[in-house]
Amino acid sequence: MADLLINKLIKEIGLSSWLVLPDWLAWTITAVVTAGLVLNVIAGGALVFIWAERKIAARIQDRLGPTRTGGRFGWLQSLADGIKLLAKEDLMPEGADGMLFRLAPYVSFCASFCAFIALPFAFDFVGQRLNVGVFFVVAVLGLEVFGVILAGYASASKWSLFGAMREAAQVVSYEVPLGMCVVVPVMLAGSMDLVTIAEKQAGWFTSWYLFHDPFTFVIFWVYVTCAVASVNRAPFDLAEAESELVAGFHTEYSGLRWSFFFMAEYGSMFLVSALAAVLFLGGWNGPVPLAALLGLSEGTGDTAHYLVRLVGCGNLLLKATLGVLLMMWIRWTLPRLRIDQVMTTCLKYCTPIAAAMFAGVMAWQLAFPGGVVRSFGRPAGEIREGWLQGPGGAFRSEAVPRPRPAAARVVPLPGADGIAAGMGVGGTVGSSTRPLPAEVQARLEDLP
Amino acid sequence: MDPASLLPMLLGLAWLVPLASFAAILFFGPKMGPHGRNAASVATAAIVTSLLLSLAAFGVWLSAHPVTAAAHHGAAGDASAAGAGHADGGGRGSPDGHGAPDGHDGHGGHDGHGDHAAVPVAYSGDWYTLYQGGSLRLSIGWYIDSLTVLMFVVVTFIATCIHVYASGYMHDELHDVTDHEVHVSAGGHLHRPGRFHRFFQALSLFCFSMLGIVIAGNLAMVFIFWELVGISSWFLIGFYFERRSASTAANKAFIVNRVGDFGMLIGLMALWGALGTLHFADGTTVDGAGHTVQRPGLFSLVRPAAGGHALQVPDGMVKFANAAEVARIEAARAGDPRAAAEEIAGRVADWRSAGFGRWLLFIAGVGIFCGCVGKSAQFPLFVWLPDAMEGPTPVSALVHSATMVAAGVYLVGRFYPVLTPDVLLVIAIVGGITLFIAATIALVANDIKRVLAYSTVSQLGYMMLALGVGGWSAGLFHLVTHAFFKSLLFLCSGSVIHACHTNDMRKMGGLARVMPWTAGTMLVGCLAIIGAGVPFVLGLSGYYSKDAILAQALSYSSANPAWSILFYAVAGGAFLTAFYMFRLWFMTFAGEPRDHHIADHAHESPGVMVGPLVVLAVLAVVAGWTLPGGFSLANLLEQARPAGTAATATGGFLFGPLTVPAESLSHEGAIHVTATLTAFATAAAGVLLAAAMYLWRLVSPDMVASMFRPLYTFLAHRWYFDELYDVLFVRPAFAIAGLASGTDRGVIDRLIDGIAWSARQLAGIDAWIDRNIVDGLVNATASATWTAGLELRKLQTGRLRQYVMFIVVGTVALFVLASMLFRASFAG
Amino acid sequence: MNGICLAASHGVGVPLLAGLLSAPVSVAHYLVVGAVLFTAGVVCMALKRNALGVLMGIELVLNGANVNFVAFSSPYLQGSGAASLGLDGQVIALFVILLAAAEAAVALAITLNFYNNHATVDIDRAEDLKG
Amino acid sequence: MMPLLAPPLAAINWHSVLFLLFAAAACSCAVAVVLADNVVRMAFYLVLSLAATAGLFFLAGAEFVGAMQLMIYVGGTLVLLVFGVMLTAQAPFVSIKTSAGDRVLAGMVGAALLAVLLQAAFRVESWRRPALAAEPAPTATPIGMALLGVRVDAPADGTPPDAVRSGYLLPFEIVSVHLLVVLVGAAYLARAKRRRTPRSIDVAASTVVPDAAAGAWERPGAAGVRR
Repeated sequence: MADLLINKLIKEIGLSSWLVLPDWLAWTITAVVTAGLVLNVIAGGALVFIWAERKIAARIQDRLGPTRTGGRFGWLQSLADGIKLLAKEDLMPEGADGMLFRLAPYVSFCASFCAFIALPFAFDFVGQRLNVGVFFVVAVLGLEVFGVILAGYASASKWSLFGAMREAAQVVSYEVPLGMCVVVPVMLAGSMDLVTIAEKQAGWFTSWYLFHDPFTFVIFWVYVTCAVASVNRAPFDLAEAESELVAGFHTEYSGLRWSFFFMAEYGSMFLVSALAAVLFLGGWNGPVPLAALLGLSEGTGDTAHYLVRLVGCGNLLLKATLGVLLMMWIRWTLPRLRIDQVMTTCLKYCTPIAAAMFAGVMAWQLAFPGGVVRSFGRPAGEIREGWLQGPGGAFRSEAVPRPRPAAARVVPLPGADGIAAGMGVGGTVGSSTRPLPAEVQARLEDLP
Repeated sequence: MDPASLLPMLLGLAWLVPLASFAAILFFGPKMGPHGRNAASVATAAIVTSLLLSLAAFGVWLSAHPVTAAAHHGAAGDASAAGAGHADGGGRGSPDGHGAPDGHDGHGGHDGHGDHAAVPVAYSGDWYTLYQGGSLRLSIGWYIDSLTVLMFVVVTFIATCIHVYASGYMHDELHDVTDHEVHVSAGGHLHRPGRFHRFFQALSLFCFSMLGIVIAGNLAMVFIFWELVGISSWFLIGFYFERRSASTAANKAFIVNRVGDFGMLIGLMALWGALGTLHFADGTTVDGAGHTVQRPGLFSLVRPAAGGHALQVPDGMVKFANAAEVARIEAARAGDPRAAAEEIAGRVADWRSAGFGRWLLFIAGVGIFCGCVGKSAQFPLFVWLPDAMEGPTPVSALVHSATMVAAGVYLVGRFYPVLTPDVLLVIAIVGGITLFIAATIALVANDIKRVLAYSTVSQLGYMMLALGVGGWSAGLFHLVTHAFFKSLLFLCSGSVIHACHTNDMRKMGGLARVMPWTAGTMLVGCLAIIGAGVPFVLGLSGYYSKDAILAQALSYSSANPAWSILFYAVAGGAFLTAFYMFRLWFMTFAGEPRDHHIADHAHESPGVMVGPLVVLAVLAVVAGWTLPGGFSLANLLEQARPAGTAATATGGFLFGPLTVPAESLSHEGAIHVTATLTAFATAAAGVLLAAAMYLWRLVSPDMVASMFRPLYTFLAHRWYFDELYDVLFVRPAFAIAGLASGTDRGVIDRLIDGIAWSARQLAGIDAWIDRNIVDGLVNATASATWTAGLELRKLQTGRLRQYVMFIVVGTVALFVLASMLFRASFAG
Repeated sequence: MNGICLAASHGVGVPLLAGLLSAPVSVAHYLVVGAVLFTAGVVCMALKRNALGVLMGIELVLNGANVNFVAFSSPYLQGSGAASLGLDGQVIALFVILLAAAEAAVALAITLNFYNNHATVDIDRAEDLKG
Repeated sequence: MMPLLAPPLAAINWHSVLFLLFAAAACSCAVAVVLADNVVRMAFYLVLSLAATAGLFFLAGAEFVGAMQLMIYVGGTLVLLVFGVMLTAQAPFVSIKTSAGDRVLAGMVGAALLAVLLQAAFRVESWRRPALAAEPAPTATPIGMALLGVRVDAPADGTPPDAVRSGYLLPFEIVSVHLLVVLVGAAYLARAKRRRTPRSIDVAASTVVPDAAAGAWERPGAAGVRR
């Protein structure tokens, strides 16, 4: 969304006409703005979700939950809690490893925050479009556990240490099936670029990878399980098992650091849900291709397409929120597993099932190139081509050939190369992914 | 019934059965019953089988070629005409065993008897070819005529008798034997296990070898079995090899035979080198091109049918003798060899008349005869025969009567066609000398077996002389008859020795009443050997054969006055034979026993020994008779008379012109009468003298001996032949051997010892160097390595961090070094 | 040009920083980083008595090597010049990473065994086989 | 109109800046790993260093390698960290001190090595010449194809156009099998033994004293002399 803002600021608002910004400054501003937006998504999301969780837990437990703060529904409860946390004294147990104790929450938070960099909210609404986006997200999400372990170790308490150990074991082992589940959409889309993957599911909801074939349907639920476990939510919340280890790894924490842990947790919840939405539920594409029906589509330069993108963004947020709510539902419904049950679930069930589904999807691809439903009215070879090819080729295998969003209309900024290189962004403003070189493209097309 | 295929089969089987028994006893002898008792029955069964087979072959022959008395004179009548008339029959006369046209035997049997005389009916062929290369063809084959068949019957019959006899005689060998003639160094006598089976094993081998000689179809095969006879005789004579005398005798017999065989080898080489074949009869071979080629045999080469079977030097020998001229012609006509061959063929006749090649033929004949001289103990190689008495008596009987000594005479008879008059004269002279010397020695011998041995030698001389003077059938006839009565005599002597346990006649006497059967049969044998008979009426077997010899000798000496000495030798031999034979009989059986101890313990031999005596005695009586149908052994032999020998032959280039009268002439009235009367007179005189000296004691032998002391001693020492050979050959041989061994021991061994000693010294030095310097170095290296390792070990502290240090430091050092070198190379 | 006026207007330290900030990155920069990482890893291996510390040193060393590989393969830093490894550098770096993970697994297992047998992770105690 | 900012800052190159940031993080954290005594801190610094290196990879245009680095290396180091914590959470091994001499020695050697490497890094002139002209191509797809054995990336300059460039299918398979084997082997090595593990005292007692052993052994040289 950075270049989007740049376009807004510089071209349409005409910022450059009266304000001479050095391009590096312009890029800095956009970066900061983007970061702020993502940060707001996390923080605001956390607030909303904490409140929602309280209400949902209360309802499931046949209680009322917060009712008074902020009038009805106690919808300001979270804010109040936040203020309370800010005001709380920051305690550090004696014998703790000070530096690690302080750093641990930021590590966790940074991990889940960094993961948002590559998460697309809509076609161009992405902090940094990486052509290894999925990979990046999963890897960075895995980093979150560092904070947990450091916290558990640093706070010199055996409850914390036990919690941290459990968390480490759990996350490390659940990364395997998670990775397998994630690989399936990657394989279907032929790209690790999240934007591309989502774009491949454009059209009616039947083109979502969830409904691509029975295997993907099964593996989606495997993914849900693994996601719940990897963000150690109940019933996999062994790291903070209230009834066993007082509060798990953050027993000794209080105040702002403690809230950082919570923001990180809710952030990663949202992240895995959004990832599920992008990978399996068509991303920002609604169940009905309204925009296409209305003749609008991303890349058509006029103002309308910002609306389209906003709607898409709404789609994604809705889907992600639904996922988070599902997690809450699960949490307050299922009892907590024992650690050995957790491991059994991972190693004896999730992993084999994921592997089998992976093979099944592969076989399905070979059997029905391009899928059963989505391959209506288009030659299979074309789909196979797109399935084989990298992100560059992905567009060409769309039913409606869409123009490359290289903004020929956008005026390249002087000296933008360095900045683009620095941000890892393409050389021309407006294109948020770098195309494959021509000869690579040609060689790809030569492939059988 | 086809003789051409039947005879080889029968005789071949008869020949091979003893081999089978030999092999059987050789491998399983010790397991044949206790101490191999059954070996005797095996060997006997084998020889009986071959006897039966031979008799069957005999019958086959007779049925195919009936014997008639007319053959003799019919042959005499038109010898040359028949020869000319049946020139082509010559080719058919010796049919090849393989490709023989069946009609031929019918032809041989049917059209006139002259055919027999001119060209003998003979079957020949090869069973198996050992080797064929160039012109040489070594094969196991057969040459069968009436002589072969007759010899088979005689040999197998006598061998059978001797087997039966020996199975009783050798029973001592059935258990452990204590040889009283052998003193072991530990004191006492040799005590050894019995060798019963081994005896019969050697006996079977002996029979096999002898029959092989008889059936042999070519000289090579003859030579092979010749040597086999030699080796088996060596086994038998040296049967008691623990006895020094026995082993010496065996070696003597073998070595002396080798001397003769050397001459035989020369003859073989001459024949093969010049004629390229050793086969007696013609035959066919399949050459490389695949078509059969007619190969003339020796006989038809020497006496070609074209020449009426007259003896002539074969072309091969002529060319061989005139090799230089042949080579010149071939060189001149190098262009086309055919023309050269034609020219040579054209000139062969001239060369032959010029005398080329006759020496070669003479040498061939004399060479073959040398072998015969060795085998049948002719002068000067007769010395082995008396010593061969060391073997068991059955062996002596076999050796002296039927087999070994017979082999020589048989070979001369078989080889007769190739012998020129000169060779025949040589044979006659040698035979005469032999018979005279042997007879004289027999006069004074006191060992009963020695007397018989020397009589054998002189009888062999008779045969040789007979063959030499042209009496082909006479000689061979005497061979057959002699085989009977001489084996009879030996077995009788064996029985006597068995009874008296001594060989010395001076200890015997008066045994006639103790052992009448032996005495009677031996008397028959003596009468037979002296040729006793009623002149012109009837006689024992010896009468006929000896008369034939006398007659032929007489006709020969009348034909060549220069050599009438031969006749006198024969007559004197007859006288001496009569004398010493009856001297033997009187000393042994007549008169008073000189040694009562012996006489009392003497007893008649068991039936198994007497039986053969009686049978042989009967045969010795009747062997010479002619049946009313005209059948007689002599006439049977006539069927095998070699082509062209029926007629009077002339020739001779060495001893002047010689005439070999036809044998038929000896039956002319005058010669016949003279010979018969002479024989009777001399025999009677000999018998009377012997009776006077040893029966009636009119004259004391000792007085005679003392009267002719030098002569007596000379004779008693057997003409000092052994001494002579001792001086001539043995001592020089020993001297040379001693010299050689002295050189070996004194010089060569010393030299070798010196070398060895110096080598040892060097080795010692080397060992010292090795032990002290090389090993020292090696050990020093090892210990240095060890200590270095021990030191370096400390470097390995087991501290990972230090290892990392080493690595880093090494890397940095390498970098620096490399960069410095880099600069250096840039600078350079 | 900017660098020059920077040097003209300010002191000595500033141009260095400014030059660093403004000068485009080259392979040498990466090589320097790789060298530092490598050296740090080697020193770590040489210094740590804790087996885990040694393992971390190894990781650092491999990482430094990877930096060099990537640098040489990067089309940024030196076009796709003849000296560039192209894609191969990245692939090799990938394999290095994979094998490093494997090596870490085995090494940790060994360390655990060592701990079971010696009740310590001090590799200076791991000298049973020393010469 | 006056430009808002002074010219010098206008020359700032973001690429260089980010590079400096990541490089500084990587190097300083690496040095921190060396200097730290606490195992857990070492692991922490190591994680930071590796992550920073991953950032460097991203800057170099090798996103895939960077992501790999993050996932595998950091994951592996995570396990490392877990072990460190497990083994050293309880008292004595939290920090095993190294002697000052060792530190000095290691420092010197490290300095020498660093010097060598640095002068090697700066020796080649062309390495110091940046070439930012090239449009960086995404490398995930070519790498994937290369691992599948097909090379679709642009050949480096100087390679003949018809040169056959080998893919990495076989190494890929080998590495996979290798990883499997390592997994099994690690599980085997680290499995819980049934027998009671000997205490350190027993180990010390059972250790062979090399010198005594050396005395016990027979010197071949002596043997040779005796023969």
